[in-house]
Amino acid sequence: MELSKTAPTQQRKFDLFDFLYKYGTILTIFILLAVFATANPAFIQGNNVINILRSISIVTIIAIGITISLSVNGFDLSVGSVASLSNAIVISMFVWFSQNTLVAIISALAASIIVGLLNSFMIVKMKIPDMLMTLATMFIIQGIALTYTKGATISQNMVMPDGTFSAGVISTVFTKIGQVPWIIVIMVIAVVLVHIFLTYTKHGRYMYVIGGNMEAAKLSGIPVNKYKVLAYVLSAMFASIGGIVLASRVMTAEINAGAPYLMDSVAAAFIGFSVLGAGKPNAIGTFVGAVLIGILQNGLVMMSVPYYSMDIVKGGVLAFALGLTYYKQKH
Amino acid sequence: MELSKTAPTQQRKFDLFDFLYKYGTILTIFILLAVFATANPAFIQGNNVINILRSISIVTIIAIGITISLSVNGFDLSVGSVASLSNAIVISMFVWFSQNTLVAIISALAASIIVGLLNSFMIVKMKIPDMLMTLATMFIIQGIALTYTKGATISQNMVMPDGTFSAGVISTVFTKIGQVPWIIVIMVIAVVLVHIFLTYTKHGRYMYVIGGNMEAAKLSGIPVNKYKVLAYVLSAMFASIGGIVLASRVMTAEINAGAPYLMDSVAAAFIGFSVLGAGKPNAIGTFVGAVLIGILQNGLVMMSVPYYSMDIVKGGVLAFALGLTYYKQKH
Amino acid sequence: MLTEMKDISIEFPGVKALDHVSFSAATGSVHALIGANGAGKSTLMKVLSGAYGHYTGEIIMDERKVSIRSPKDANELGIQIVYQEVDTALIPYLTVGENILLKHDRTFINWKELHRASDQILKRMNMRISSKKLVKDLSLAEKQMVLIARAVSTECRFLILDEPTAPLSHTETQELFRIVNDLKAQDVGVIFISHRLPEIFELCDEITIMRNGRLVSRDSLSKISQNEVIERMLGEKLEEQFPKLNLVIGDTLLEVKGLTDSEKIHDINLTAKAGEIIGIAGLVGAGKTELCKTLFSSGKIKNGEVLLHGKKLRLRTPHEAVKQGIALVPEERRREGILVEESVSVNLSAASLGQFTKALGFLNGKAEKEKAWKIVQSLGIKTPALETKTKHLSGGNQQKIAIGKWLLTDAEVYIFDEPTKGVDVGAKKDIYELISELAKRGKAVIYASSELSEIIGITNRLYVLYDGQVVKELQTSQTTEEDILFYSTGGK
Amino acid sequence: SSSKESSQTSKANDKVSLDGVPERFKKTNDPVKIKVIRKIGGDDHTAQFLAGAKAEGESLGFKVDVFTANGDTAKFHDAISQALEDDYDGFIISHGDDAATVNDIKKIREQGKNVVTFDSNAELAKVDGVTLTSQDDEKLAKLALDQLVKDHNGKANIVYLWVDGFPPMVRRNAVYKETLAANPGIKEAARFGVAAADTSVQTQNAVSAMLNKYPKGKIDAIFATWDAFAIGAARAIKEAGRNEVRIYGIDVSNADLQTIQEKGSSWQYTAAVDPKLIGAVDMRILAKKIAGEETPQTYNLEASLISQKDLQGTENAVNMTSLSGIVDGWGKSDAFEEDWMTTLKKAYK
Ligand SMILES: Nc1ncnc2c1ncn2[C@@H]1O[C@H](COP(=O)(O)OP(=O)(O)OP(=O)(O)O)[C@@H](O)[C@H]1O
Ligand SMILES: Nc1ncnc2c1ncn2[C@@H]1O[C@H](COP(=O)(O)OP(=O)(O)OP(=O)(O)O)[C@@H](O)[C@H]1O
Ligand SMILES: [Mg+2]
Ligand SMILES: [Mg+2]
Repeated sequence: MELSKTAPTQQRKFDLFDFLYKYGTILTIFILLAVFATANPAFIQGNNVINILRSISIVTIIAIGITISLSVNGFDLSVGSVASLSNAIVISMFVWFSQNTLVAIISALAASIIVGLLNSFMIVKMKIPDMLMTLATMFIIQGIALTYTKGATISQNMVMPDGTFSAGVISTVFTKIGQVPWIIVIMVIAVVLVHIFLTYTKHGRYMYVIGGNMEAAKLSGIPVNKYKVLAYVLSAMFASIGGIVLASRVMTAEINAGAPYLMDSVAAAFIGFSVLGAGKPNAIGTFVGAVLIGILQNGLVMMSVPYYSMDIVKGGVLAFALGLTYYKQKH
Repeated sequence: MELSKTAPTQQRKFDLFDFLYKYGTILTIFILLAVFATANPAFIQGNNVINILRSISIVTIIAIGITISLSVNGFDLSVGSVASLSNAIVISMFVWFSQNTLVAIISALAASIIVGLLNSFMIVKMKIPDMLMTLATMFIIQGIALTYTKGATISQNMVMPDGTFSAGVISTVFTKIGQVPWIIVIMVIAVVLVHIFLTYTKHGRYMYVIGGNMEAAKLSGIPVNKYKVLAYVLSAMFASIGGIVLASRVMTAEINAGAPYLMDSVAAAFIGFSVLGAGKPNAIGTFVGAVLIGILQNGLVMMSVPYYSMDIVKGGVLAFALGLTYYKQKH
Repeated sequence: MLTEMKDISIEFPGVKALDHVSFSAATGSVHALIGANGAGKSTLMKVLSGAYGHYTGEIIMDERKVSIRSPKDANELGIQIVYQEVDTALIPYLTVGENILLKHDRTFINWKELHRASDQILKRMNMRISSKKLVKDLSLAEKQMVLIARAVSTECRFLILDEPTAPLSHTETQELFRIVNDLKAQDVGVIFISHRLPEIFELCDEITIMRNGRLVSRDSLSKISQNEVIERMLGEKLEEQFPKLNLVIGDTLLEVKGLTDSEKIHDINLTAKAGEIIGIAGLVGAGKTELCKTLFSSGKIKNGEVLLHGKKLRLRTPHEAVKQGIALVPEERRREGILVEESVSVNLSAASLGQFTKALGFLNGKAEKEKAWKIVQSLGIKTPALETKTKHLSGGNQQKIAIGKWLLTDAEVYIFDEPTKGVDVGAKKDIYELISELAKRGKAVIYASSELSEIIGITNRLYVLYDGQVVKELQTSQTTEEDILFYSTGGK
Repeated sequence: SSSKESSQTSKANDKVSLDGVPERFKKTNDPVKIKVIRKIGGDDHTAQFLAGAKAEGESLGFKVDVFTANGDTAKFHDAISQALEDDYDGFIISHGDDAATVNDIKKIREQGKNVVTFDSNAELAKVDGVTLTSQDDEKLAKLALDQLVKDHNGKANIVYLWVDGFPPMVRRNAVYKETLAANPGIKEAARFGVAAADTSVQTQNAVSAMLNKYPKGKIDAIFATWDAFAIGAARAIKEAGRNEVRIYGIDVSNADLQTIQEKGSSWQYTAAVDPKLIGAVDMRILAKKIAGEETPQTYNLEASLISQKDLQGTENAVNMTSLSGIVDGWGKSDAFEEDWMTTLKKAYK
């Protein structure tokens, strides 16, 4: 019998909604560029482009970490507080303990690894749902960062509890990190590395498998727990790098300095889902998401939109991009 | 087949982990009560109990709204900004427009219904993932609230932009809402009503069914979209009630006054999942979650824990309760 | 080489799923494992493949005691499994290629190579799916084939196939048998679970029968007859499978005119009378499911109309369809039919909650439980309690729940899309009887199935679908399986 | 014409002669453009400060753009970098207390643009041509604390509401420590303080708990270093009916005035500088800089003590504007008000 006619494969004709799903965000970016550049040609000049890239660097780095945790279908709410903690540790290493750059950076990263391990231990071994656990960790780390600095801002030459002045200085090598071009270079490296990691390595694939169907991953013999630990540790480490870059940029450690990055980073990572039709968390998409937010922010300031109305436009453009992307899309 | 006439109920022998899953949070509350009361007997005196209940009222009301959105497997991030907006509208109705209590409250609720409809329209019709959409709405509403108040605090007798003074006064009836006993009564009513709604009515059941498997719910003939709209509208309305109670309690409209309630409310609703072994969002659990947070906050102040370490304890206790609840629990 | 499982026992809350079961299978042969729904077949195989670690008893391979407590252990011993619930084993947002070659590659992925390799595997299986397609866009049959492709792509000594043919049509089933025979020739041991007895006799060498979590017997298939198998697995004789047809046909209830949707089906015309069971036959991908869903209005109607009692129906959402008296038992039960996290009674009442509602929308829990229990009994759903979550039930029992919930509603037209998939012979009979009971009560039934024997056995009249179009209407009593097959493959 | 916030520079009135006005301000077709960037936000002080600066600038015919980074330091620096690309004539930078602000402001100066800062990093004194303004935090703290000591005859158990991490708070704390050292009879019973978006409500809840811990007679007064603390404490005391506890605060807003004036309110005194005035004076200093006139390197705005008695003495509800009728010198300062500014204001009326 010649019965082997299975379903005919679907014809691919141009599909507007499919196109929008893939390119909706990028289209929005171009629309914004056009609008802002018309209003003020300085907007797309080199200097301002660098401004925009610099302004999204920290958000992007932290969002890249969130992307990794999202890839295993996790969600790390503690990134903001980890960034605060790292910021505090780095600056205190210089200012309080007169350490060198390497020690300062390693201390901050080490702390973040501990946080990542704590998170993943509780999530993997104690089976606590990730959002809940990282919410708890967020409070804990925020508290630790605050306690560590005694709720004060750390800066060079500050008054110590015993009344003396701190003697340490922030090394000039370290200050470079937060300046152009390095701040941009670090961001680009983070995006590219994580893109390669998630797309072209076994480990990245396993993470997506775990994120897509943990049961299936487990039943296929993928060491699910190991990868979850890895994801949370990496997520914390990127948050820490974000905090270190922030420290270098502002040269002080203010309380809860990392907290505002949570929302923007989450937004960037979420917007990234749909970029190029990936349909899953991905590094390039996250970067595009951050660019969208950065352009908006910069453009609105440039257009002198009142500060209190900025959020309306920001949310409106976000909704527009989302609408473009998801309208008519089946799930 | 040897099937009996009546439905057998499952055999239950005592299982420690099962017990902890159900009562872990409540156990934590009792441990905390014991610790705080030992440290300072005033902790469990009537006055302080009222203090605690008063302090959790707004969080609970907003968290109840989140619980409803969670029940259809949605997630409403815009509740904080809706509370801010309602706060601003209510106070401005009195102060700027000399309206009466009824008009003020209805205006605030009406605005929240519009937000809920907007959210659900975009989620249901445009198919935008809920977290993303409500993130966008969060920014938009925050911006609208800020623009509405021009970034200033609204209070009686304030200076208007044209240099005159506002003449309206906040009615004394309205001020009652934020005072004991009413503030507590409103919270209890909200909890009880939503508990009954979710547990004992068809509509609540449908919401849980939709939350469990939307596709199957749709194919069972449940009007999925209608219930999703309802869920987001209710969620916004409870946020609005929270904002109104806040307005009455503080008698001014500070900018972004509602924003901080998001995190605590989410935490309360999440903790509530496990209370009494529900395993899903539920009103009583949310209330218990809020009580846990409230007791902690109050007890720590009473124990004179430095404010900057409070978050550590708060997060630690949260982690402890979660650990008790989920440890050894299979999913 | 021999794999032996000795005295395996396992318990879940409220059920002793396996009770001292012994089982053995050899390489180079195909071993059938059979038993009624909930007998413990899947559980036993999950033990062998390492999915459950908390069993008692021992497993011996090659005369050496081995420890299988995790999927990794089983993989290392060369044991592969294709699970019954396909959705639990696939990653929807990854491509077919990634899903097939899930576990074997070096640290860096060569995408070209990956898709080339998986395309090759698919080609060897005569499958025409692109390796780059996302799994979430596949039909159930295609998903099943992807899983089989994944299993055969690995070097294995034992391959467990847990009801692989349930979603497959005749063609694909034959393809699968070819693959199984190839594997057998390569000295792989295949363990094959199915509720379709004829295929077991066609394919297998040996058979193990289970009942209620216990071993019943182990035989060579040449020494046992179909009837004996059924008797042993059910513990009783099975009479005639198909019930008597209802011959009291009433007026036309449902009329479909020129129905066309945006994707698959064109210009469908059909009618169904009260008391009549209408068959929809066709190959996989012919559009049976699309047609059923479009009638239930969860597809998008582009053209044409559907009339009930001569009145045009407004079909935009399933909610409207249900309100107007149409019920659908969907094909993909886990995704569409049941609420895995909810209890048996919540599932059973989900489509008819209005009946159990008092003033102000309050639920009447007692009435709900009573009705649900009645369904559990009449369908013989094997569950420890009404409160048990459906995800803990065996596959066949889940299917019964997907059907059972519609029996509580008062629809006029019932649409069944492959309702007996994964259901044991005994329960199949129950389902056929239920369906014929519906017909006797004057309902119109539409029955879509790719199993021709079912269509022949239960319907009064049938339509053959080919590539989304009705190519032939036949009176069941005047046709044969060969005829249907002829039209299904495009014969004119 | 972008939006309403970027000011529509009103046309200069031709009838007013611009004689004596510095050259830069005579170019009425090319108005002076000022950017005001403030790091902290979300409070009334910010709103009033920005409004004050904007109103003063516009009255001089400037185009004033304002921005607040809402506490996000990196965003604050982004805004400064971005503004440098634009053709602003001068900047008012508020609350740039981190080290990186020094670099930013050096860059602004390198471009030859003028800067006035408010409550910012003290290191800025080393940058040439910058004027550092601040509220006189020492004076503010001293006014409130001296009154507290005086009212209680040097003997009181007090609650201290303070949060670390902000330069003004650090300065206020220093005065507090000195006061405690100088008055051994003043004892701190408890302290609390968070800086969040809901500071006042959190303080309210915390003070409620404290009032329970310390029953009547155990505490006499509360020293609140920020009005968000004071207003929260005042509400808590009202709720608990414990108005024997007296509040001494710093800073004022319209809502604060209302609370202080309320009958039986426990908020006795608050020391404050008019935030609107700070914005206005900063703008004037900047205008002088653009005019090329001499400006001081630092300037402290005068603080006043507002007492409940004075407020309750009037019939009408008092607000930030009408406060001038009650507290001498409130909201008014002719500091740096030059004749040519008066001319400009007339011209742009
Ligand atoms: N995880 C679990 N939790 C609780 N009970 C379970 C679980 N898995 C299986 N069971 C129970 O064990 C029994 C055997 O189930 P199993 O899935 O092995 O049946 P089966 O023979 O494969 O049936 P079918 O032909 O329907 O697939 C059933 O009663 C089922 O309810
Ligand atoms: N979820 C889906 N997404 C995309 N295409 C689908 C989906 N489900 C089915 N299809 C495609 O639609 C076509 C018709 O499938 P349909 O399921 O209606 O056929 P069927 O006759 O019911 O076959 P089956 O025997 O598999 O149920 C097939 O080509 C199939 O590949
Ligand atoms: Mg099975
Ligand atoms: Mg089908």
